[in-house]
Amino acid sequence: MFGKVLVANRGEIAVRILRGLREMGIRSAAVYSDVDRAALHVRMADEAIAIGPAPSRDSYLNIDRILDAAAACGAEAIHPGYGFLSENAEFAAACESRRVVFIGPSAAAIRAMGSKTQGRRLAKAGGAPTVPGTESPIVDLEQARRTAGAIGYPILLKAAAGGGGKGMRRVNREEEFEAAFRDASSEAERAFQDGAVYIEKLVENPRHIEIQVFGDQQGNLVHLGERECSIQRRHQKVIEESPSPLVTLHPELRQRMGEAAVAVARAAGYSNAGTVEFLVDGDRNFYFLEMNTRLQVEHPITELVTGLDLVHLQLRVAAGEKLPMRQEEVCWRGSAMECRIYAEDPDNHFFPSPGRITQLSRPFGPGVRLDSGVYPGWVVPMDYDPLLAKLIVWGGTRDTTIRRMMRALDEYFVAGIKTNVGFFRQLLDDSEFRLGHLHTGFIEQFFARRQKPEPSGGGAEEAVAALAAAHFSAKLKLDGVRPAAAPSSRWLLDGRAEGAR
Amino acid sequence: MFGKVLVANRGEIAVRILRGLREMGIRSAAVYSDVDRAALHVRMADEAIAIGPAPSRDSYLNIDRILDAAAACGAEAIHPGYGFLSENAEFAAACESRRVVFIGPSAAAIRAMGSKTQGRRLAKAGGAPTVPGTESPIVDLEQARRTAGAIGYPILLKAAAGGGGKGMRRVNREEEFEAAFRDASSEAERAFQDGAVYIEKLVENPRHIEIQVFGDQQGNLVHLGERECSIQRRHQKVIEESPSPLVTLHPELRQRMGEAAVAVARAAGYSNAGTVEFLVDGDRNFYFLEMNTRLQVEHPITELVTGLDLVHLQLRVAAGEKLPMRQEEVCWRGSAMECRIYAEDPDNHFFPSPGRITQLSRPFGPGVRLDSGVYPGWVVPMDYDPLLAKLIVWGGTRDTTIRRMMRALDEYFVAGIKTNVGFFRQLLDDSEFRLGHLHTGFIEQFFARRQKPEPSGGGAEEAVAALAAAHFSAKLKLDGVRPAAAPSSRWLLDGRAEGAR
Amino acid sequence: MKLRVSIDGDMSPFEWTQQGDQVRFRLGGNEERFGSMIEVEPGIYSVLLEGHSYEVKVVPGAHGVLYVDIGARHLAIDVIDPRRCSGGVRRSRRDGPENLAAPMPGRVVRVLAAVGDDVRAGEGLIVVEAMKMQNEMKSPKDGKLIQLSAREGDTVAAGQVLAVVE
Amino acid sequence: MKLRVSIDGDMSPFEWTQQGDQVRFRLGGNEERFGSMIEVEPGIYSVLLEGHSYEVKVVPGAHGVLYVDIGARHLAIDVIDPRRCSGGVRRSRRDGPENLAAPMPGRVVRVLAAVGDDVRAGEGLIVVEAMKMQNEMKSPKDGKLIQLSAREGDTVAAGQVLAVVE
Repeated sequence: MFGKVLVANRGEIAVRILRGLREMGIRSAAVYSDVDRAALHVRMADEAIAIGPAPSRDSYLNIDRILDAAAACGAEAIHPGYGFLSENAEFAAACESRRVVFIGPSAAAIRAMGSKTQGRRLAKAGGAPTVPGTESPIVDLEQARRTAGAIGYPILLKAAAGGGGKGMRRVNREEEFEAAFRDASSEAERAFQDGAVYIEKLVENPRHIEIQVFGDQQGNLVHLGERECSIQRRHQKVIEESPSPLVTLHPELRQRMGEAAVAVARAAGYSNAGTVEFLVDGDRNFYFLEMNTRLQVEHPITELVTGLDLVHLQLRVAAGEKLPMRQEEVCWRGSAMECRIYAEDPDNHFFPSPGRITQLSRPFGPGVRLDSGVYPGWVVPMDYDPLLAKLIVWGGTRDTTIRRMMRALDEYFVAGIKTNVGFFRQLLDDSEFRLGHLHTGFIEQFFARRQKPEPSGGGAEEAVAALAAAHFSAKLKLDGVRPAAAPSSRWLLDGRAEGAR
Repeated sequence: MFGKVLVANRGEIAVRILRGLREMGIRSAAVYSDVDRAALHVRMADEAIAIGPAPSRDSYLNIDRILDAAAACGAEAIHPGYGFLSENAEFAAACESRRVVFIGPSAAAIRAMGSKTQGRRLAKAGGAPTVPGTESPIVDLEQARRTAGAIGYPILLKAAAGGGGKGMRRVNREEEFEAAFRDASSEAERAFQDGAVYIEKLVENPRHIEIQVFGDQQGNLVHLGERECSIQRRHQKVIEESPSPLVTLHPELRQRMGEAAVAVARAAGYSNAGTVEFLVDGDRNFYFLEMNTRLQVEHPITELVTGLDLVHLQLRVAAGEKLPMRQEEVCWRGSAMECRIYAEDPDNHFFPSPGRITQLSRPFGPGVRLDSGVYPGWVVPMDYDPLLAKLIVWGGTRDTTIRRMMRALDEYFVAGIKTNVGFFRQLLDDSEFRLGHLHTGFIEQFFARRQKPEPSGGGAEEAVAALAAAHFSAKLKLDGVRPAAAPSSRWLLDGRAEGAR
Repeated sequence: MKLRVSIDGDMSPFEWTQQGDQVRFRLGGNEERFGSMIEVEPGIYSVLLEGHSYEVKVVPGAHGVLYVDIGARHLAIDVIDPRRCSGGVRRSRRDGPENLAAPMPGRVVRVLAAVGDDVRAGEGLIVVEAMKMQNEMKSPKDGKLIQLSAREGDTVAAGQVLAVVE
Repeated sequence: MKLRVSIDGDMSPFEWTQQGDQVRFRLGGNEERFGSMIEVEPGIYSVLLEGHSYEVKVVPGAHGVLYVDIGARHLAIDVIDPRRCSGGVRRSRRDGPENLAAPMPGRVVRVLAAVGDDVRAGEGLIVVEAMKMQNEMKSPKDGKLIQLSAREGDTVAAGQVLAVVE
């Protein structure tokens, strides 16, 4: 096993990996940008190395600085987490050439799956169904229009290098094709420095269900079951769960999708942790979407139902150990769900909300796991992704898990910055959600149908709420200008000044 | 299922039960004494009823006030937690006569197991081995002395109504018998208003291993495996784990002890959650010790390895539902361990340490569960038991669990009052503990053999520690008298005044 | 204390007094209530009233509004002290100069107009970025850009006025 | 700042200066060290030194001692500022009056002697109870009880002087 591992990431995933390293008795090194000197991952590491200014390209995305840091501290391996350099084949290759172990698949496997069109070809080679569409980027507009017509509208135009909904356009009719192609291509060019775009048949309101796979360097590959990630807002997952409610109703789906995912991974020569994403239509047909060649944000729900620790496993496999279990030894217990706690303001268009966390109360007790990258007093920088923490809950059944999640959300309180904690309470209370009727258009429909809760009898809740607000307001006036952090206090001050007009 | 349940307890166990109620959609009512108005269990309940002044006998131990509170709020059932009235047969009987469900076994079963001598008779009736000794309290000193001689010294004198080491004396030689009997009897009289004492053969350095049993009102009984609770200080458990390291080596023990425990419970006509405690000697002979007729402090470790929620189960069974599983459906996964976090000062003879919690950082992340009854700013009253929280950790193997517990303890920080968090770090680092060589005399031997860690190379740790201490000290002087809570700030002030002489 | 409160837009009179943790309060035309209130943690209140235990959480929002969570409800509350100001009433003027305020804390990544420019309603003027999300601030009306306090690279607070259109 | 520190009983000179998060410090005869220190939460310090990241936790104990956790180590540290006092040296006098201080916060449940009583070393004088644990405070020496400030039912703080024996 490694003696020292460098974690080339920040936030909750860096903290999660550092915990895993400590639990395995491996020395850890963190890297940090200037605004992250006091970040939780720096506090929790055994060693810490500054790698540059706040912008990611100068620090967390800078391959040379990361590799220099690894060399300086003598780390034998690098864990890239997710995001940043985790799916960068060039980085994986650079690690190989600098003789430091990249904890993940080979550079070749990353490269193969990094292109969506090549990923589709590999999936087909592995025998996994793909959404009807083109295997290569559009070069000839006229021919592409004919292909689209043959597949049948509506179709999707998608960036070959894409992800996160960037460079993606829905096309309902042939007349829209040319304009949509131009938009998608130029957006892809801006986002990925690659304007290549391809065509896929649009699956209406599909479920997004993914399979966790795991491989060792001896060629053994297993799947660890599915995660349903259909609850998305603007193509970003917000709630994930395992088992998928669809799989609970149709248990044979797990095996079928699992085998397909393993076949895709095998075709790519895959090792370490990876995720094969599928779309599932109303007739339970599933289609390969893409493969994520790294640890997934939502890996904890798989950990809770399988009892495996994926970070520990990643380290063992990367160090050359064999997978400790065969497929038939993997078993699943109960139901797990994850809510992604973002620094964003549901009362103000979900705008990002960086700043100082002035108050933080967090949930505890049975079945509750919190993977967090923040602490009270920490100033959440405006420079990175708004994911503060993941609240993950386990229960014997989906119903227990949902109620427990509601209970945990009730115990969660953040002040100083805004979060989507309250939004989850509304979502989880929705009857369609309770029924497990999930699809990727769920949140949009939820926004349309949600209603204000009826006032309770006697108006006691309103009166008590007014009482607390009156006390809080009096205290604010008493405190005058509060000595809090720059962004939040200034914002608070502005807010009050406006209100007093 | 019940519509509303009253929780007749406080602290972490009240909070744990309230969480369970919320997760089951049952309305909850808390009770509180004057010093507990702002306690966490009052905050977390749906309803709250004041039941009197701080001393337990005037509030949490007052049967009439508890029953009046239940009547006033219309609760259909009462959960007694552990301690206080939980093993009080009179209270269970009073609930029955007031037509409110007591969530636990029948008054008759509690009464039967409340007397240690009667418990021993029931155990024998059920076919469980008991430590050689007398079945009835000592009445004739001379005859008792002869019995002790026949059993063979060393023996134990134990209070029939006893618990927690009160009214217990070790007798090594016949000459000590009479004085020890007088001491034990008068201590038992003071503690339990019952001076009855009986004789047991002393098992030297036994393991304390207990079996969780569960019964429904239809007569079904199962066991949920064992918990090893050998790590005790002054007869109080401080660390518990499941599986027992002994059972891991000798798996047949679980079934043998489990069957014995179920037989004892059956002999007592037992329903709901209960625990049968055994002593295990060096030859793996096990002896019935006593039965605890309530939810146990350490129940979470059983929850983590079995995937069952014992509080949910208690509610279902008390409401008349059948046990949802048969014995052969109970299965165990991984390893769980609990550390009891007490408000006590390991640097000062483990004296109690009530007062205001000025700073509280708690562990999170994979495999960590914290059942806590406190929050930052809360003044821990001096009137009750010093248990603040239970840190419970799960891992795939005992080794992973121990390392994870160490990691979690590193993340735990409490200021304002003292805790035993640091003491656990020393204990868990002990090589005998790591090897699983546990027995009830473990901590005493640990105190004798533990050594100061060697200074690390270069003295960097000392220098950094001095640096932080210097900063902290300068800040204290700058702050002057800090506006904290009465007990802790006064204590702090006194401490500083002394140091400045 | 006699106040006016607006709860999700509905304005009512509100009175309250406090002595230790004992509170008396009355909302609108309802009966007066007696209870116990403690701020157990900053922004978190424990209120006992008629046997019920409420945990109430308060966080300030933009423009002086307070967001209050109680039970399953999420309420936007304005507290107006009539002795201090006429307060709370949102500006609704559409004539005269209008402010363009940052919708979120962030960094100015692009300024798309200059002082003196004629601008049209909905025209993008400034782009603010935070946490990998860009937000284009649009002109609230047709008019002339008479003030511009944002420069590229500036860090701005939520609600901070970056431009004025007349 | 020039100080003296006692670490688990070993006394050494200690110097340190701070500018922002940058610190220079020297313990005893060791080389001077340069690092970065931030008090990230009250009583919790993040110190970066020579590539290492230390999380250091400080809590005050009785008699001005600070307990410091760093890595696996638990150290008792006295910080003495020579400019302010001669400080830190424990009283070791066995002559003259001796104080009897409460070993823990609690409530006085029994007072077993009266002012003017002749008492013997080890004789129980006061019983303090907290959290279901009773502690009998014993006379530190043979002598006369000249002061007694504890009464049954009193609440006392840890370290509070309850009696004096001369």
